[in-house]
Amino acid sequence: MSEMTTERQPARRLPKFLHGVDPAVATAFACILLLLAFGSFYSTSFLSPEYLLQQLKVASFLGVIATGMMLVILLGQIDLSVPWSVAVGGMMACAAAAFGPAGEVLAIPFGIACGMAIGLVNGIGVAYLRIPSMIITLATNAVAQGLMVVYTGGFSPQDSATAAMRWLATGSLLPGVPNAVVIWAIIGAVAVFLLTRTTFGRSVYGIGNRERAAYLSGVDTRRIVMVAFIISGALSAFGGVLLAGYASKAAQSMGDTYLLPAIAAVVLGGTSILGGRGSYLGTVAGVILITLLQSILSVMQMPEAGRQIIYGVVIVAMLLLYGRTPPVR
Amino acid sequence: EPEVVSGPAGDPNCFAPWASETKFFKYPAKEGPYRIALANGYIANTWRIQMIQTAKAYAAQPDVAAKLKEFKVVSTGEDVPAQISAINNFIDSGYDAIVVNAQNPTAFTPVIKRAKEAGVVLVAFDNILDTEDAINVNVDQKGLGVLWANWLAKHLPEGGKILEVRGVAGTSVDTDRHTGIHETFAATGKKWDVVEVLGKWDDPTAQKATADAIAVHKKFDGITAQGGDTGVVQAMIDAKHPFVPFGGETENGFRKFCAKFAGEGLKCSSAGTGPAQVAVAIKTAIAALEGQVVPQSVKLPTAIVEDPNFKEGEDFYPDQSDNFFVGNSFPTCGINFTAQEIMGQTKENQ
Amino acid sequence: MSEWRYWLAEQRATLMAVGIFALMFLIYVANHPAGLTANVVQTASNKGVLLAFVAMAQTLVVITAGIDLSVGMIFILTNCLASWLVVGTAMETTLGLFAVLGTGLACGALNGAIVIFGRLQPIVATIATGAIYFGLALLLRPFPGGSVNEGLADALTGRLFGLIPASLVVLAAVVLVVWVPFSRSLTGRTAYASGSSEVAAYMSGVPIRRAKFAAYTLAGLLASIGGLFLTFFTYTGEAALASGNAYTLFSIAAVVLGGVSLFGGKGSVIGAIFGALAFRTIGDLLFVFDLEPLWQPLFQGVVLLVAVSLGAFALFRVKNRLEWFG
Amino acid sequence: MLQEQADRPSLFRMEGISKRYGGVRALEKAELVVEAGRIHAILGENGAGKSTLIKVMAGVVSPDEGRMLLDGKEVRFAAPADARAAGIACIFQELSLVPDLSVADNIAIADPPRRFGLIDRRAQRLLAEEALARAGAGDIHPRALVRDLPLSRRQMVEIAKALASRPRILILDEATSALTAADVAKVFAVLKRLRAEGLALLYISHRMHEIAELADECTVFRNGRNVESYKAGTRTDAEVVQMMIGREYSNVFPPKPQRSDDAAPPMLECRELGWGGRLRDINFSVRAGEVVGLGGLDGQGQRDLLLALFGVLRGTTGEVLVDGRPATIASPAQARSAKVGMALIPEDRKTEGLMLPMTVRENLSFAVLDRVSMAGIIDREAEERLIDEMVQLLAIKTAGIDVPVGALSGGNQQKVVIAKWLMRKPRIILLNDPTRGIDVGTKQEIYQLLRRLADAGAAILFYSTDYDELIGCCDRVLVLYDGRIVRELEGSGITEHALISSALNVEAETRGAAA
Ligand SMILES: Nc1ncnc2c1ncn2[C@@H]1O[C@H](COP(=O)(O)OP(=O)(O)OP(=O)(O)O)[C@@H](O)[C@H]1O
Ligand SMILES: Nc1ncnc2c1ncn2[C@@H]1O[C@H](COP(=O)(O)OP(=O)(O)OP(=O)(O)O)[C@@H](O)[C@H]1O
Ligand SMILES: O[C@@H]1[C@@H](O)[C@H](O)OC[C@H]1O
Ligand SMILES: [Mg+2]
Ligand SMILES: [Mg+2]
Repeated sequence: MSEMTTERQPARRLPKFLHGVDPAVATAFACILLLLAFGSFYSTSFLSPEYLLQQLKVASFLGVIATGMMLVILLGQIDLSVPWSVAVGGMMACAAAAFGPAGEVLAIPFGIACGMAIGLVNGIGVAYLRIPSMIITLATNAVAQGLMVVYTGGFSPQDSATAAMRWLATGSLLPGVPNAVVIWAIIGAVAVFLLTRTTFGRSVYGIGNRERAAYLSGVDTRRIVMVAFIISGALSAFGGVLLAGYASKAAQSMGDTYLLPAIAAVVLGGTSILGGRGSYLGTVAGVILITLLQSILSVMQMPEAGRQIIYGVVIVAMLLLYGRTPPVR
Repeated sequence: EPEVVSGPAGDPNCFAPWASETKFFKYPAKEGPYRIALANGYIANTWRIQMIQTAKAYAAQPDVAAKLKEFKVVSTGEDVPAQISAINNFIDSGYDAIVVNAQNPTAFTPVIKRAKEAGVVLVAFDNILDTEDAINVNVDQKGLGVLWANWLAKHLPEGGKILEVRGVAGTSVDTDRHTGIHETFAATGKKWDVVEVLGKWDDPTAQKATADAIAVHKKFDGITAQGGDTGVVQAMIDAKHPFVPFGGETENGFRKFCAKFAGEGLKCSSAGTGPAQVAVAIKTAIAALEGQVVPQSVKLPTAIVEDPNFKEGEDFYPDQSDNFFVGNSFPTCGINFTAQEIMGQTKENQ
Repeated sequence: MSEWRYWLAEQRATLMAVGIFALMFLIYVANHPAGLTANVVQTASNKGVLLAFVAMAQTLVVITAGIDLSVGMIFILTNCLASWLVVGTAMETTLGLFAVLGTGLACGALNGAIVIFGRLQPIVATIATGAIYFGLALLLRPFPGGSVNEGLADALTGRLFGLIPASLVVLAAVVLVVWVPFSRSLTGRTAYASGSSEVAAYMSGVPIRRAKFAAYTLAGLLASIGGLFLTFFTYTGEAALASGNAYTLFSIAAVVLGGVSLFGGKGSVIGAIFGALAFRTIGDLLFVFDLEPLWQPLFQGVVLLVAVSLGAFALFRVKNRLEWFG
Repeated sequence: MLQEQADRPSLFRMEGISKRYGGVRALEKAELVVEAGRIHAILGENGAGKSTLIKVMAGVVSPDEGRMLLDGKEVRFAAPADARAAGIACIFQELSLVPDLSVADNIAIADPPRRFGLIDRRAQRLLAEEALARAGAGDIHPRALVRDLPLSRRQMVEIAKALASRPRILILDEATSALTAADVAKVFAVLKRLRAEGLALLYISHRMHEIAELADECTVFRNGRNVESYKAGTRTDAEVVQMMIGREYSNVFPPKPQRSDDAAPPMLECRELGWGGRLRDINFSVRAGEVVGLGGLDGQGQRDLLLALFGVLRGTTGEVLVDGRPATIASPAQARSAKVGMALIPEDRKTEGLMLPMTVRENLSFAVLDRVSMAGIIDREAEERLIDEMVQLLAIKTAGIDVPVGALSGGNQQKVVIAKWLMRKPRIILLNDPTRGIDVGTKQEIYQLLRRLADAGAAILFYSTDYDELIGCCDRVLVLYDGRIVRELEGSGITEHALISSALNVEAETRGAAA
């Protein structure tokens, strides 16, 4: 009595990132086009390749950071330590460069490693000590800030970016395509692969849906959660490295403006804040959406008050369009 | 309960009154040594860190240290009530004077009242207090805007398209500077097309805003920015925007660029005031406690360097951080910290 | 298990918060140069009460397994509004008070409507509405300023009988008038039920939407009471983005310190109040220990980290690993 | 009285009710008539639409078409509260208790007694105590948190909660599936009393003997339709099952093999296993090819024992041997490792077995990912092959392997849980009440599967709350009482009488008293 109806939906057979039919992602991309169309009423420059490339470049910083955030959100957690993980990444990479040629070479890995250390504390707190991520990451953020204040005050660290950092953020290896964009594309591709093709990715979705069941299936859920937080810390720090390369130096406040946009980008991209559901392509859309929105409001010289209100209204409106959770019945 | 007297101040060179109608205070002289507290708010940027370092270094100078029984610093973060409570606590704990970098200019009225009743000298600096009941050590923010606009007008006698990178919306510093710029432009009678973006006194933010503005508006004839100047220049470089006259603040990184690209058209006016103003504030507090006459509002000299006068090792330091603010000495007050010294000082202490 | 043990089990989280606060406050006053004076207590309670109101607001929403990242912005918006309206004659002041509280209610109701009827995830929905509220605050107060009825302000931030901080009395009154009826009503219980298990609550036929809507709306109200107190405390209004964000994040920390589960269904406003007071005392400890100024932020961070990790010790008593997963 | 009934409209009537979920027709023009003072049993295999039907009745699900009549008047329920107000109380298959509220709060949840608009907790407590007593669960403290109660106690609270609303129609959807025989007996007494009081009862169960004992009339559902209604006792079990599954029903349990010699070394052995006060002096062994049952009243440590073996519990004492060698199993990951080869079919499929929103595919392969991947990268073809095999083997009824597993019926979800572990080809299989809420047909498949697995060399430890199952399936049964093994029954010694008496530990006590 094989009742197994084997009508297979062809769309589902595609790898996850090609689920072009996901209505949330499609709508998010539609919103991007809408936004550009709207911007072009103000100035046709919004459609110029320079402007769009510039947006993609700037978006890639947020994109790198949001990748880590997405991973953590897929687990049903959140990482509020992004601001100072970004700053630590940028500052420590620059600081390492002060130590001769070896420092130059190790600058980027060192910055990332520092971010991983923050992620490790978050991960241990969430996975092994079962502290809610919302609070442990808040605390590590405060500790990271404290460390950087002590450090800046005590060591007058070098804070100019190395040539390599600058090249990564502002150079372009492929003509016309900023390296930052290439980097985001690579990180994105790895993320898609990780999420859809590996046991790690499956485990992330599984834990996000029901950690207890994942654990009883023999998955070391605590290690996966910890690793996810480490990755998030690393990517935040790497975002900081790129940002420092972009601005050619690091500063304490450089991560402040990335926390809420990172969360918003992930969720606008259709990832459930409760975990277990979401695709990377959506996050890409979310990141571009947020970056464009901010940029267009800036260029239109919207006063801050109006900018905030429009920002809020647009996010609510877009979520109402496609980000609604299914009804209980 | 200080007595309102007529000027001049005890040390007229250092304690210059803000305006001709500025009142002068004479507090009842107190026996030293004094207990002085610094109530700082926000702390997590280079300017503030440098400021705290300077305050400590100043209080440790032998002649100053001799006058102090205790010097305590507390940073309460961005929360205004926490800073108010800190001042309340200092008052209740019997400090003689409290120096404040106020998180909000208008929120301290009740505390000012309490300080007055308790006979505590209150001196505000950098972010000052909107009051005549406490001493303010003041930078002429509007004057900075005027200065920058004049600089641009000088280089662009026929007017032109200007990019104005503003600071943090809603702060008096940002508004004052902005007003200074626009009043000055208006007074020239020329045609100015000013594009405003928000840089939030932060390099990456200013850089992004500038990059966007350049991408859309293609070309500006002049630029003025408050804070984040290094980022603004960086954005021009990245976008291959030709260098144009620039009125900005005193970050070391900005001045490095100004010196380097002056020949290519980056004609800068770099003006502002450094974190060492905290030392002036402490000095004012001590003078007031000693019973000297001090102005209610002290006008700080502005450190200005303009093209072609950028001198290496004096106006900027190629080997030092981009982030620190160079205009950091007040010779008229005998305060001569170079930022380099401040940053170096504690390094030896470690 | 005997009756009192059940009672103890119900109150454990709250008692923990009271304990943490008491310990910290004891260390604080024992080392304060002025000692335990009425002034010191007044200063501490004025500061603490602000966060306590915002934390209460957060608690109501968290109980329903939601989160309100706009509480800090409602707090700021109502502060700006109060600095326009809560002035003048007794009559004008009273009307102003109602307008401010009404605005808080309206903001909360908007959040509730978006989350419940729009079915958006509370985190992002309230990030977005928070931006809107902040924008409005900035429209009201492009620059810090304004004023407040100083007589009222002084009375409410002063002391009763020269001893008891008036702000604490108001806090207690708000607990009695808002929290007690809410928690003992069907609506309040439904808020707990839907936070604990929305499906079970739905199956049980309790008014989930009404309860959530009430929780968000009352949260707006409580945040606006906080905003009013901020105005009383500072005499002015300011659209400070950083403050708004800080109060939102602090409220979450306070709620957790207060034993309220972020997963919903557990905890009480009383716990959150003590959590808020304890959190505020962390900052006060800076006074009584002679810390290097540049080490102060690190100290606060570490104390917070330790405080939030305290709960983790219970973990070592867990015998069944499935309990890790709640 | 019967005379009158003919003229009076039926208490409740459902006509032409249909409900579709996407392509799945959960209900197709279903009809049902409910009369006061009767117990009406609903039968049907997994996924027949029983739960959907009663969800419609209880206002949880709105039907696509059809109408409902209460006392002859058409009614519409927009929400559970409406149904409740109309006097319909329902005990759902998935419990509807709020874990973080107390028992009393839960019992009174929908309409607590109030004074001045606020909940009167004193009155509520009295109400709860009374309801608990009516449900025969007076031993449950009204202030205890539901979260802290074992499943069987929660089920009793659920019944008390339903009674507290003084319903006219009481629906029980597999309400006894988690209960032990003793509790079932209590519940039955309550239900019979309620019938005598004039309530209409709807009773859904997969346990035929329960239905035989209780029901006045029965309706059989198949594929979303009511295929037949009949007076209880007018059909044989075999006939009923045939109606349900549309095929012949013959000997439920597969024959047990002749016991081979005891010389074969045990595959799993426990020595002096203990855990706090909850497990004590546990000694037993299971050989390859053996199905060993765990019996006893619910909550005597059977679940703890399985969790302890699977590495979930901390601080266990004593020794566990696998293949005669001591094994340290400190996590499910170690338990499932090749060296140990253990699998645990957990108790609660919704929270412990499955990730409901994820697809059947992702659920099936979740426990076996390490085997179908290289260096962490999943080999999709290998995954596919294993999955197809399992779906065939267990005849899982699903619209495809890429639908969310949550959309499957309870029984099919359970099959997915089992299949997910069988994909690892485990050598030691622990089962925690795996047939709860599963229809006879599927049960039978599972019994046969267990025997096949045992014959293929697996060692099976099988906890069940259903004595028939223990008797029919097991080579030996260990009876637990208060965390200890009090009796071991073997072969023909496994009888209902022996199981019950040792579960109550009566013989042990008389023996103890005699000594
Ligand atoms: N929420 C849902 N979404 C999609 N399909 C559903 C949903 N609920 C039930 N179904 C489908 O409707 C059909 C009937 O399910 P229902 O739960 O009513 O069966 P049942 O007779 O109660 O089975 P069981 O004895 O296993 O509990 C099944 O095929 C099931 O997969
Ligand atoms: N959560 C609860 N669940 C069940 N019964 C309760 C609960 N809370 C209180 N009761 C019972 O209700 C009755 C009276 O309620 P009352 O409000 O006086 O409780 P209480 O023990 O004083 O609790 P509290 O201190 O929270 O008010 C008592 O018999 C008490 O045991
Ligand atoms: O005056 C400002 C100071 O308060 C802030 O901390 O850093 C930038 C300065 O312009
Ligand atoms: Mg069912
Ligand atoms: Mg009581």
